[in-house]
Amino acid sequence: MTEQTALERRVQLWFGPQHPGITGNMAVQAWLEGDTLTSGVTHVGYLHRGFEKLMERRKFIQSFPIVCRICVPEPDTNEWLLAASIEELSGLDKEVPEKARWIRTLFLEMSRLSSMLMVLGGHVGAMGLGTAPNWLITLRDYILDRFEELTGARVYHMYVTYGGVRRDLPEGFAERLEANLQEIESKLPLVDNVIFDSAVFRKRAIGVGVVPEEWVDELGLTGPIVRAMGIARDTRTDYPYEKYGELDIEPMTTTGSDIFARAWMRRLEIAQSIDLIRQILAKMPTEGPYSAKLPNMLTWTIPAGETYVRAEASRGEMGYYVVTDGSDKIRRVHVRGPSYVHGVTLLERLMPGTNIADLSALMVSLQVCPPEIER
Amino acid sequence: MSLKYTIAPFSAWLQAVSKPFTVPVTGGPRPGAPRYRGWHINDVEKCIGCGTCSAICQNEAIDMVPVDDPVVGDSGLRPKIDYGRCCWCALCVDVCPSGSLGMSNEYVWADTDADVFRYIPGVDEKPWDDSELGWRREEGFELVDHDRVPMGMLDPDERTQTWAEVVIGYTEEQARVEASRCVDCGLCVAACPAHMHIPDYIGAIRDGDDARAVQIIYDNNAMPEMCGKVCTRRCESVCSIGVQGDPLAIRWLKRYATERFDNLAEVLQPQVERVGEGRTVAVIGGGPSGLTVAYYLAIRGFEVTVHEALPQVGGATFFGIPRYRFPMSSLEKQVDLLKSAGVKFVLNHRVDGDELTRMLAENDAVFMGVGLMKPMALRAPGEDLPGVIPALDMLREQNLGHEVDVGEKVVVVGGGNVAIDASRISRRLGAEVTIAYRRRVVDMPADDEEIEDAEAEGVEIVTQAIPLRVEATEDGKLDFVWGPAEMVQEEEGKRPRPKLIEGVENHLVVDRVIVAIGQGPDLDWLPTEISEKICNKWGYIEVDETGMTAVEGLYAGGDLVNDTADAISAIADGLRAVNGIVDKTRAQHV
Amino acid sequence: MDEIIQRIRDNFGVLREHRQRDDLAEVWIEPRHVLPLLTWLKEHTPFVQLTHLSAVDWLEDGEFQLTYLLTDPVGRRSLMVAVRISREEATAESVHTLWAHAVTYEQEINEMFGIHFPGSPRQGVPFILEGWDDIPPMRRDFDTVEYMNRHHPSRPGREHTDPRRYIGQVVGEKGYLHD
Amino acid sequence: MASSKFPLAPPEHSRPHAPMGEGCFLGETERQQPLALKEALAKIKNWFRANSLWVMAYGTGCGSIELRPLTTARFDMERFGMAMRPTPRQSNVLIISGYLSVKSLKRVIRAYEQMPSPKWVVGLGSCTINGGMYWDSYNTINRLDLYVPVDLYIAGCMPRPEALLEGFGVLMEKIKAGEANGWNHYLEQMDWYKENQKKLITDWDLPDYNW
Repeated sequence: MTEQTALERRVQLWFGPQHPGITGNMAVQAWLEGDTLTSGVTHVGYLHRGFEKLMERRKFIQSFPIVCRICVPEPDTNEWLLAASIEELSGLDKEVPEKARWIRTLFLEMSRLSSMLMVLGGHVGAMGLGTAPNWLITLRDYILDRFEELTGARVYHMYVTYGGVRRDLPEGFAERLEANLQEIESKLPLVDNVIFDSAVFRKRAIGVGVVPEEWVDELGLTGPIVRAMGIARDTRTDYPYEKYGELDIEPMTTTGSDIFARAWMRRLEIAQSIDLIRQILAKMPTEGPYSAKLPNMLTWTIPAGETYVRAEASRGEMGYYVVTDGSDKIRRVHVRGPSYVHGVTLLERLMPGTNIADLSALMVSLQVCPPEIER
Repeated sequence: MSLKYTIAPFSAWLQAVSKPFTVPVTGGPRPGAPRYRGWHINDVEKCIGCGTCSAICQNEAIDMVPVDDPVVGDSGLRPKIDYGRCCWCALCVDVCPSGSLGMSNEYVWADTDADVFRYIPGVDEKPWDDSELGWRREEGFELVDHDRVPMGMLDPDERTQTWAEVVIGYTEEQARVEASRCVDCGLCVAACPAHMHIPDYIGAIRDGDDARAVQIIYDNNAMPEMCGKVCTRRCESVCSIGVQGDPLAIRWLKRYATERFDNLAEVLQPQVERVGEGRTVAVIGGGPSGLTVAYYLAIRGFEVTVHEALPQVGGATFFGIPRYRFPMSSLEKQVDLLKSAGVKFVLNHRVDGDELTRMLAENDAVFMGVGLMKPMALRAPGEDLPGVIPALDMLREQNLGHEVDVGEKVVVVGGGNVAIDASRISRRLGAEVTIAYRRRVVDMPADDEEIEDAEAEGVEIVTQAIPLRVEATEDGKLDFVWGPAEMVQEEEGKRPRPKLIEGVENHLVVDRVIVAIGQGPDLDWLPTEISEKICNKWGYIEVDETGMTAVEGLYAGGDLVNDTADAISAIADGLRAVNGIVDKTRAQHV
Repeated sequence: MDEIIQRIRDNFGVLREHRQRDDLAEVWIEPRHVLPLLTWLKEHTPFVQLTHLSAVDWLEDGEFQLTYLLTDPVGRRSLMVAVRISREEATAESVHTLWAHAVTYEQEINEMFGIHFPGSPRQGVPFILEGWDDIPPMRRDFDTVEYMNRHHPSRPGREHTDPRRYIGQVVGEKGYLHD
Repeated sequence: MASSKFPLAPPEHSRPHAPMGEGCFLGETERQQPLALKEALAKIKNWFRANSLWVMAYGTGCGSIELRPLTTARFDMERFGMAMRPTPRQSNVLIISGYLSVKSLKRVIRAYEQMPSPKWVVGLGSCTINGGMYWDSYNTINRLDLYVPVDLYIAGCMPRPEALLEGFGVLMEKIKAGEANGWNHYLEQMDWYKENQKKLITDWDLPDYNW
């Protein structure tokens, strides 16, 4: 046998789009030497629906049901961002009632919680451990039950609109939500046992997928990835929106910047989220309108302008760049999802040297959400 | 790696003895939350077929399909939902102006055939039709604007001191805001006797194109400035926004647009074929119907002459409407437009029977719109006493600029707009005014706003009052005697009738009793050979669908012909005659 | 913020500026200043992160606008640097040497708007679309409904009656100022 | 309606094919078996098939987020003999979870053809029926049944887990009755499907059938 060159030894492997380990419908084209990746390219577009184009031909109110579809596990940040940016450009933000702001904060935090429950399970699911994900998906389902009760739908809530929210909290909502939170809290130690105290997870997560600190500014990284490096950066505290400024909240941080650190980060944030939801429920006013008086939504036009509004999704900073031109439609909207950087540039940078078996876990820990990359 | 990390995950086994939480499948799927957004339901009785649900749907999932004959206030269309498009956002429910559309909390529907996922909620029977729960419209969250931009008015105290217009009119900004409330459903078009293109001109006002709005308005109404001030606005009574909120101020918007321009001839620029070149038309009566005929025929090349008995054209809108509602300047602007179109006027000239016969021979067509000129009598003893006057006479005298003396105390009998006008004029003349009406305030044919305005100006309204007699008192005053009535529901579905309570008499001593209980036709001047052909047994004139009477070439319209007796119906009659005359002329060309 | 904008004004020239919020400003500059300005902002000011880069099609002006959103993560404020380029040429300088992830943004804009960034890797490499054979879809003159009708037929059997027109038809709505 | 670009659907298209019950179009030859035995065997086969639906884990769109809870103890699809399988080779149910971009469609066709018969396609949500909320998008198909045979549609946006379970119940009934034969239809009308597929996928670089 003749000696093979390094290039000849490389195997090209498509990971996805149809693969149980891939996060959503996307693909990674990887080149391997043995079972180690030498390089890789992210391929997206399998979920491209052209939201930004579709919103250019929809009236403002018609744009609002569509945006939540941009991220399936956590649709609500999108709803809020669209509402907030249009409110800012139209001047409606001054009229959003106090109670609506509290409900929105609650809504956003519930959404973060449900998303983090799902992704925490994903961390171990990607390593082939099925118990914790099944528990956590069920726990998330309890939050979805509350969403269903509050908004009328389980996944796509379409609840936050311009000027407030669409409905008031139902009777007894806070008590039922509290019961769910207690259920989640009671299960979390069990979850810890099978995730953070699992030899399999520790071995495969500690020291794997380390993101160097220099990349933060170079790549514009945000969210849990940055906080897992020990840098306290959180849109909710840095740019307090809605009622986050009135809550007792400190950005959570962990150190190590590896998969374990990011998983632990999420575990801490689940606890933080539960605490925040309790704070919100305690501080929320019970009386008052939940929506501002809206103009006729079929003919509503707003002045020309440009803005960028950001919020903290469970994956990092999500932002909407909105341009209006004085008509009844959005001129241009650009959805800046955290996965755009995390799932393409950062992932591609992390791939060389990674074991093929860890790739799935790495993607989960970066919380790559393909629909927000391609939209 | 310590032993702990090897053992800890096995704690999961403890769950084997915990209580299961699996959702059972027996007994059907879990019910959706009380406000779950499931399949649509629709209360078809409540639905007015305005199509706003279809307009707001970003997925074009809602088709409007005809299920019933259209009637005024209901297009007869109903939404049909395509679940191959629906995304359950419930914007259709939240926007629904009638509040009929809702969503059930049912969510299961699986089928092998892709074409079945469409139905008309409320019409096509579905298992979830009677669902109590689900997403419904809720007060406090409106996607359309329910609140009308308030109209500026003179202060009531100030009003009684002046003959100036009470209504101030919208500013440009107010008009744009008000116009933006329209949802473009078109129900108003059906309700308007003249079928004005209401959503179109409102849209033009909203877009800031007032000139286009005026062109659209004049497209089928030659006296819109009058309508913009005093129309009975049946359009507003069917406005879809009005089901749950204030109807659009269609009349005020028309007023706004028409008041923007002084030289109408310059703005309008009609583009019509001059089919009537060389033909002559005589119009008897310069009221709304006659002027409508005159204008639209004149721009088509007809030579039109309007014959008017009074020194000023306008008909009832001239002599019957007080100046504080419809100022002279507005009427003159209208007349100027007609003059610029080439219409000739013969004023102070009452046409008699012989002249009508001659006109029919000399002209290609004659249009008769002489209105109802004979006031109904009080039909109570004392109706002939000198101080008992018909309201129309008083209004005419007032509008002709003659001195009118109503004394210090007046009772006005009737509940229509004329009664309100007479009482408000009497207030301005310094009298104390009481309105006596047979039924309740809700039954009054007069415009609600007018009633409110009258009350604000200090008019007292006595309802369920049946006049018994009028007696002259010794000091030259009149004793108006009336009896109270109770409302009796005689037949289901009909409006209750007032029934006199015997034995009670109330006295009201006044200077004048003004009778405003309606008018009838006054056609005694017609030659018998014509009148027996064209009049029905009540003395009104009958016409065919072209507006023509049984006499060839004699057209008629206005209060004489229709049973609603308002200006916009008269204009509609005029348009019908225009159609008839133009079509006939065209046919003769061929 | 004011101080930085003043310095941009002095050193690079500002065509237009707008203060949207306390923590968000926007400056419009000339295309030739983009790379120097962004380099300066990244190297010498706290605006070190490129949060996003996106394009706006001003079809009626015949121009594209590129908006670079720079963030100062410590000072918690953002600066939008906008530049209008000709729609005809549709070429702009690449900033991928400053921020690695700009490559993806430039790749996407290249694909969706047809703006070329010479020197940027992956220009012309499909990112989202596959086998695209029309004008770039995010351009304003691309009509998505027309494209949909050509390529993605809808299920037949639907018929919509517009109430406004239907009512007009039923009652015989007519105009008299024109024939 | 621009459907003229597409050939008219075969008459039975998108409806359950005439009951076959026995074998596969390309596979088994006529055997010399008495008719009664043949029918009885078909029934038994269909019963087994209906009770072991293995679903391919391919989240083609947003609806797949409601598939995940099905595998948890709360909704527990395994009590119906259903399980998620990672590869097309092991599965016989393909769930198209909502909208399908043209890029995904290509992979879906490939995956579908790789699945062993008998196999069934379930379309989730409005998007598979008539385009759903992305009806005007340049990148998503409006009608799934033009490209792969769909045996069952479950309406919703997205259908929730309970609706999915109910839907699978319907699918099982259809399979037991021998009425879910989309896979056979696909083979019979291969030319028609391929024509539609190739019309849409301009850079067609697949083999004409992926065995």
